Amino acid sequence: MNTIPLSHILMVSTALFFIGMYGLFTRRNMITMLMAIELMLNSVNINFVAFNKYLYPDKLDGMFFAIFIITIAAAEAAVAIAIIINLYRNHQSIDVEDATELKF
Amino acid sequence: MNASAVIFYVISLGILTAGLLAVTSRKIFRSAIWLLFSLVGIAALYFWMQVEFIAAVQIIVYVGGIVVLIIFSIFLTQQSGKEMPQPSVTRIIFSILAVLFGTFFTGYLVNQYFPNRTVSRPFTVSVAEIGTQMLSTTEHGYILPFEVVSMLLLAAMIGCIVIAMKNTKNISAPQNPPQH
Amino acid sequence: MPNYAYIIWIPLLPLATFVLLGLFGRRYLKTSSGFMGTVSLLVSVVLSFVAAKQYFIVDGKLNGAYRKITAFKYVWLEFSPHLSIDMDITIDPISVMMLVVVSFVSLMVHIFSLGYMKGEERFATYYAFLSLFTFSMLALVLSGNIFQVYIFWELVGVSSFLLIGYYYDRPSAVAASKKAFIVTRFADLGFLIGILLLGFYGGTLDISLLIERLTSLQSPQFLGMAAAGFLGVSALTWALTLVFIGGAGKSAMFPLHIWLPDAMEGPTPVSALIHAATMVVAGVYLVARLFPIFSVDAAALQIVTWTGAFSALLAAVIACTQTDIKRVLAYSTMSQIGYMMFALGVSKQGGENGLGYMASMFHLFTHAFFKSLLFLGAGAVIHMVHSNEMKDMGGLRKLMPVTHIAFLIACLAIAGIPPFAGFFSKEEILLAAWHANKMVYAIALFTAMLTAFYMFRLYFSIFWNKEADPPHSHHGEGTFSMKLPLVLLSICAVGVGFLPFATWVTADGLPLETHTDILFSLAPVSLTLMAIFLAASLYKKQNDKPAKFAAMSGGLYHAAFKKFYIDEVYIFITKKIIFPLIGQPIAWIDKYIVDGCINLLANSTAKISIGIKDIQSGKVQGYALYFFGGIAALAVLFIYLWK
Amino acid sequence: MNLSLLILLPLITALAVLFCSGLKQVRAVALIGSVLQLAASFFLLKQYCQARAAGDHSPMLFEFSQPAFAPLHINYHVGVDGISIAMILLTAFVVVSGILVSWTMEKLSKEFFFLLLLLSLGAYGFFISLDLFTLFFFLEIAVIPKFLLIGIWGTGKKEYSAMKLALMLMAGSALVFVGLMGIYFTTGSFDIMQISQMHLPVSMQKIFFPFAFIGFGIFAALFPFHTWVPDGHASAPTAASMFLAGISMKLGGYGCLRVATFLMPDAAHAYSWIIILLATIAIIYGAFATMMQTDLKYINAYSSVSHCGFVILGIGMLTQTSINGAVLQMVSHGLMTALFFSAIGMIYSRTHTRMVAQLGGLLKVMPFISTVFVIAGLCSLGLPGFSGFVAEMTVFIGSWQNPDGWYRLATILACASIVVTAVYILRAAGKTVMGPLPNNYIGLTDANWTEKVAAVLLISGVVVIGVAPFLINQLIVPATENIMQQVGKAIILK
Amino acid sequence: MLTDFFILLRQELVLTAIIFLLLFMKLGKERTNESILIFVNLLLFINFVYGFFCNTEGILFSEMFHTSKLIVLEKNILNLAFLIISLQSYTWLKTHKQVAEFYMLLLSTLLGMFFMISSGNLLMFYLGLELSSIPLAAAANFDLSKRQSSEAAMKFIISSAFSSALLLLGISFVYGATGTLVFSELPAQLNQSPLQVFAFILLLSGFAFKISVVPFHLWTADVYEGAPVAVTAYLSVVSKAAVLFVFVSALYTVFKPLAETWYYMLVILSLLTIITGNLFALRQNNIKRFFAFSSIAQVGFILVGISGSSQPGSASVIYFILIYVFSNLAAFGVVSLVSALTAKENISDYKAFYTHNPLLSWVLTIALFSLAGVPPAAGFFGKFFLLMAGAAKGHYVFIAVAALNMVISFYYYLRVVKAIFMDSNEQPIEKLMIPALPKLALYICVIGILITGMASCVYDYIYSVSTGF
Repeated sequence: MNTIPLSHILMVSTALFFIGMYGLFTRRNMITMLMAIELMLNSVNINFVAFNKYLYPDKLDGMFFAIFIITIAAAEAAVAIAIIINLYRNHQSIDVEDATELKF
Repeated sequence: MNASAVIFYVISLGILTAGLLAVTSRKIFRSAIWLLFSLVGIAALYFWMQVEFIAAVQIIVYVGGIVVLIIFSIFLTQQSGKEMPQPSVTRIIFSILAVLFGTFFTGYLVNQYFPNRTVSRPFTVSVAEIGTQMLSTTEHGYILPFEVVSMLLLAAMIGCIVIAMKNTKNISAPQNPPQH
Repeated sequence: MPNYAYIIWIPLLPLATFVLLGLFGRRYLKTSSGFMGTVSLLVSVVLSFVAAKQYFIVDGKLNGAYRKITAFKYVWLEFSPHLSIDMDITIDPISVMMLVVVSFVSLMVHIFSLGYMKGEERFATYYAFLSLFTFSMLALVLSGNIFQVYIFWELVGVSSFLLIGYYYDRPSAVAASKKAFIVTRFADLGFLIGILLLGFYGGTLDISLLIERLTSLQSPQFLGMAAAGFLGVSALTWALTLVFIGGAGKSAMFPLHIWLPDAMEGPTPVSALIHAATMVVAGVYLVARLFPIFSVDAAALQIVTWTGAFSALLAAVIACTQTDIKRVLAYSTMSQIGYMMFALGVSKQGGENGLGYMASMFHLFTHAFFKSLLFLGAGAVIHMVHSNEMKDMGGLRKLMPVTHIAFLIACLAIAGIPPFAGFFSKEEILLAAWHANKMVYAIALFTAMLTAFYMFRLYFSIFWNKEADPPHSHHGEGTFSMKLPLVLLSICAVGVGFLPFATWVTADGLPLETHTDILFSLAPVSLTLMAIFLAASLYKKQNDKPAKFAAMSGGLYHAAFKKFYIDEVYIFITKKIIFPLIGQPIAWIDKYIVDGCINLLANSTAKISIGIKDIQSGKVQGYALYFFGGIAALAVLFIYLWK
Repeated sequence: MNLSLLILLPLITALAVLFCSGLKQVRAVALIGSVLQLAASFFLLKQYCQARAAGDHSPMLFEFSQPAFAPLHINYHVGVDGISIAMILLTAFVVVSGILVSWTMEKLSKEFFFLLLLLSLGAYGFFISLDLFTLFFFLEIAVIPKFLLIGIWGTGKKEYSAMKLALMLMAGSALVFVGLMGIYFTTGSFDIMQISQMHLPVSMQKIFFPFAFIGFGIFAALFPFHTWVPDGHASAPTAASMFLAGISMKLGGYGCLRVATFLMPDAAHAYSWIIILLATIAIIYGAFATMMQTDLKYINAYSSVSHCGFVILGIGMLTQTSINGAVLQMVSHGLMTALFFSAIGMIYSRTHTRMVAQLGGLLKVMPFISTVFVIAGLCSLGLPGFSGFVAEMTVFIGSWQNPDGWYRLATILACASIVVTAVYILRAAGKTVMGPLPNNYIGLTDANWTEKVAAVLLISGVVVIGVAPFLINQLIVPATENIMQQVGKAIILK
Repeated sequence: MLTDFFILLRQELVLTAIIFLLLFMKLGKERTNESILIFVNLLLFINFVYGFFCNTEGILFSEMFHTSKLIVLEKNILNLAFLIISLQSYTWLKTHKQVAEFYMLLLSTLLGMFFMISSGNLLMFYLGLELSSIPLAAAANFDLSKRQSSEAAMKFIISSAFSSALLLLGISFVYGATGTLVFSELPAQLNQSPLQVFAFILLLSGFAFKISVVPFHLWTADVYEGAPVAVTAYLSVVSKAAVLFVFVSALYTVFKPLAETWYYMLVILSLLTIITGNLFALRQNNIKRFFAFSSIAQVGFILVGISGSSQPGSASVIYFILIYVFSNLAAFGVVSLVSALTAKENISDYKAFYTHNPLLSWVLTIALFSLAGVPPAAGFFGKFFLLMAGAAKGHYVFIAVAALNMVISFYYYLRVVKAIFMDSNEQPIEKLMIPALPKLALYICVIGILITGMASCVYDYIYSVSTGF
């Protein structure tokens, strides 16, 4: 693994981040949007871990940040899904285009 | 190019392919599965980077928790076999433009800033060390964030219960978050 | 230094009357107001006579010339250290002369009105206004500061406005009062700008000082003013011309005369006072006041001369055709003032050449008496027949003997038949014109003839012509208070011509030798007599000769009858040019362009607001796209473009 | 005298009004308060004259300064000179008569009087402020009551007018704000007297003078930002119209003088041709626009545009006399237009129309009101004996002293407006109070005692200035000399 | 160490204690809503008062937590705002089923804000931010059966997750570029290199999202409209204020090396924000949505003040926020009463509101005037000082545009006033019975509006504790 430069790992995470973003922009199903967000968060995690390992191995800042991100992602997902379920009860749909009563 | 490098590229390819499929597949259940693969791939990447603890957390929380949660909620809200509707063409065009711009722009900046850096020093993390630091109040201690996150989880749990619990018994109450 | 401070009471007494009657008259002094006004004015008259006697006979002279005395001075409004409006009492021959004329005629009118206006609802208001006018006019003639003149100039204007509009519920009276005010106001604009010019270049507003500075050809003020110019005309000429425009407006000179005939809508005594004897001659007085300055500027004097001469002629021609007796008198007033004007115009400062000045003042003096007499007589007639039209009159000589005699005297006086007052003054004017300009003389002579004609046309139409209708007879000729002024004024109309006027009032204060030249008088008197006989033949008996005569003169009669369409020209200018071409476009611009821009600003803001509402589409993915778009834009802008 | 009293009195009165109930109590309290204000103003005048007579020649008297928001160099700094005192007296007169005229305001009387008093508070505060911040504060305080007064108690298209007025005035104060910022950051002070001692760099003046001048100019109906005036005045209830035209427009003129010209004399010189151009247009254009109006209030409103043009003209000409004239014109116009509006209000409350064409012959049934109307009109057309004449003539004479030929032309054009003024005033008066009386107006009553007192109060002001202008001249001249010193410095520097 | 711990963390500890107290109450026997509400408000009052004691400075946990007089003041402002909101929502919560849960959620977000304000490194900042937003999303859904409420919550959580992902990307780049997350160490490492600027922009977008800066604001109106009034008030006042506090200190201390860059960014963003906020607010009919856009415009003005980057600038921002708390909450107090008692939320419903509810009308009017920046309301002072701070940099065109935009804002505020006082309505809102607690809240707000501006000591104190460069 010594031969793989940091930038390559970063490229992967960047690509993953924007793949996630693409998903967020285009999926009309709220749950899949949530999945896209998870991908984005994961890509950031890769960044943190890679930076910590490659550049600043003295402290564990990046590692801990990644751990906390994972935790928070979970909490966020939980609340989001609760909200989506409630929305589903009210709207009978989880298509994001159906939930556009509030506008202009 | 040695084996490690080959493994890295394989894993990366897997992550990206699975991710791409996860956000493009027309069937929601397949999407979820591709997401699962992508997350597992990321765990593999962590293993490859020799940060086993993170990899483990990744598998436990994401694969074991979030994806399961998502799949449950899919069952709750949707017939899994149905194809998902497509967004409008303009939305897709703009999204692609935005994403391509983002990818290349960020990639360019990153490449410019971190040119060909490789590992300079050995980096080993023991689980014990992580645990000690996590609950330490001294220098480099993470007790405060740890407690804050626990409050967050408590609040999230309360929120989920209130929202999801309506007349009927709630099914999707969060089962996963690890309490302290 | 003799003490003339008491003169201040002459204007102040009427002012006090005005304030008293204005505030309380309507409620508390309704019947006694006339008496109060008359008595207080009587005091003023007595004081005026005392002052005149003291000035002319006792101690006015210094080194053989009448001097100018400033009896009172108060800095009323100081614009800057040099320019201030002072409230002055200036005593010099013309002001004392005017003091006597104004107060006396005003008193006559006050007395006459006691009977004439009896029973009017706004009796007290009437006297209040009369007092206001008398005050303003007296203060005007006493002014020693040109801005003070302007102030009282405006005040007499407004008194005139108020009195013309006295019968406020008559639309014609309202219109006439408006017209009088606006036309004179327009002229006053000229006066005002003239004052600004004089004040700026002269460095003072004090008339004596102005005269001193602007008549000495070496003074810096004079040089500065002569050097400055606009459109090739020197500032001095501009200033004097503009001041003259002011005077012309007040004195109803062509082309600003149109208000005067309409002003006859006011009560007849008012016409006698304001529109015959006093206010309308203010223009002449103004020019006379500034005459030393005028005398150094030939161009301005030319304007004065020709305006006066033309107005005299024009008015006389028109007067021959009018049928409303007050209008005839009004045009005759205009004509006579024209006389006074051109007499000033042909005059020079000082010595023998100053004959015109003296003549003008003399005519002003005599005219005041006989013209007010004419108006009061006409008033008495109108009071009797309740009409202004000649056709409703005729044969009144038996019903109103006193009026008849008084009127006849006045007619003779105005026609210039010796030995009546008008003869002497008119004679001097003609003489002055003869010496200065033959053309003017010719016009003057012709006008004199016309004057006699139309005056006797008037006289015969009223008192002879057809027989009086019986219904009029029950009225009687009027109260004692109406007859008394007629008698007194008749005496004046006969007698004042014999006063040694030339020794009192001259341009330079030095007495002037005058002598009646029989040979010179021959032409005008004989022409006048011819005109009287012509009038008698046409109008003494009812016949169809006037109609034939009118038909013979063709278009001229008709044009004169229509007052040469000057009113129509004014109406055209105001109604067809100023209102639709200036007023309405401005109102339109204000509404649709200036205001429109403001509204457009508001409306376009609202439009934009609606136009951009789609950004807030309600779709959360769209929001995310904008979000990322914002980041991208900022990133590109600040990383690459902002350097 | 403690000048803060002038702020406290209206404030206390306004608060007291809130605790009253019923029209009778409210109006009594308001009247007492406003009469006290009038008394205080006269007391101030007396003390001022005494101090001046005693030889106190400092530019501002009764100064009081108290730091507030010290880090931002803001002080509560008050003081008066002759101009301020004239303005304060004007305000006091208009306030008393405004309250008297609204004696029978049944609708929401408490709120009405409260807002009137608040407005007067703003005006007093504005005129005594020597600190730009407090000046601006009071300027804005005076805006909102106007909006509410017009919007709630107004007539016609009141909402539109109220909104337009409020927005345009706010735009004006926004511009003023930018000007103040410029001054503050160039000099580091908000204190007018301090700033006048430092000389602002000419380049800065040239940038910020337009902001300040146009900003205040909007308040003073500067062409082409005058369109709030007609609509606002026409829709406002009588007292509000009086306040608006009588006081509020004066805030603008005073600001133009005290802030823009006094603090930035170089720029005032540099831009005077624009100011004069706009002022001349306003005078002529306002006069002609007035001529075409058919509604009495619009007539007076447009004539206000024209008359306020004289204020701007006087300031723009930058001679001692012209500035004197501008101040005189402010006072005179304030009294006169308030009088005019009160007369219009009295007529309207009886006939329920303001259209000239529908009125006529009112002199017969309401001689007092008609007389007031005619007096106001005569004052407006600049008749000697009333204040309008004194003010206008001073402006003319002063303007003429500016040696520039074009400025002279502007002066002549401005003079010409007196003819147009006569036309529209006499048209209005002729149609309204003269002529035959329509049958439906036969039973109408004349003014009651409150209206009479109000009118007499204003008339007495107008007449006193008109008959004895030397009184007010003595008051104003030392103050304008002070301003001219400042302006004079600028000429030397040029 | 231990005493330090209790003293420095005292506000957070009290909040935590209250949360757990509520949790145990909920787990214990059933209580009536009224008793819970009174009890909670009492606790909150104690919490608020307690904040004023032991005003010390210090650092804990290796700079993860630090506090100073300024920070205590900021927390006190948030406490006050929370107390007022709590008093105001009495009417709405009285009939709600999950009162204790509502308070637990909101209090944990407040706790998150406290940690965020006190944070000394990016991790704590991030955690505080998440703690202050995730429970809030749940709270936004508290009108459980209302479709709009859940839609609002959905939009909020998805938008905020997206924004926090971008924020995290930015943090990761900062970390990668500098190797530290600690605020005090960052300035030395920062420079104008493209990646750092990009990272900063990503971070800025995270802040901007929270305080609704255009173009990151689009969630705001929808969420404000759909959420319960109490949550809307909370979002528009407390959550915004907290992030603004952090934003100011972050810009002034951490990102000082990038000052030139962010100055121009703020100029652009503030103008965009003011103009967009104003233009959208112009045509709103729903009063909550209206306040959303008006608060967006207000934030634009705050950015103008921040851009001044001087001590008066930061003092003005905090001063303005204090005023904004009073003004906006006074308005929301009325809106929440009307909404709870009549379920009417449109501006057109407020037509002729004055006929039956003079008190509420005046409160709303004063609040609107304060928001519009009209004296004597405090908003005038606030806005004046903000713009003044912005003008200190000498870009007067920028200030002029901002000042002229106040005119537009004036229009829409006055539109509401017009509806209240001038428009006619066949069925105006009936006379509303105002319970004691909301009334108290209204009085507090009105007094605050009238006093804060006039009493210059408030500003002087804020100035003395704030910093700038």
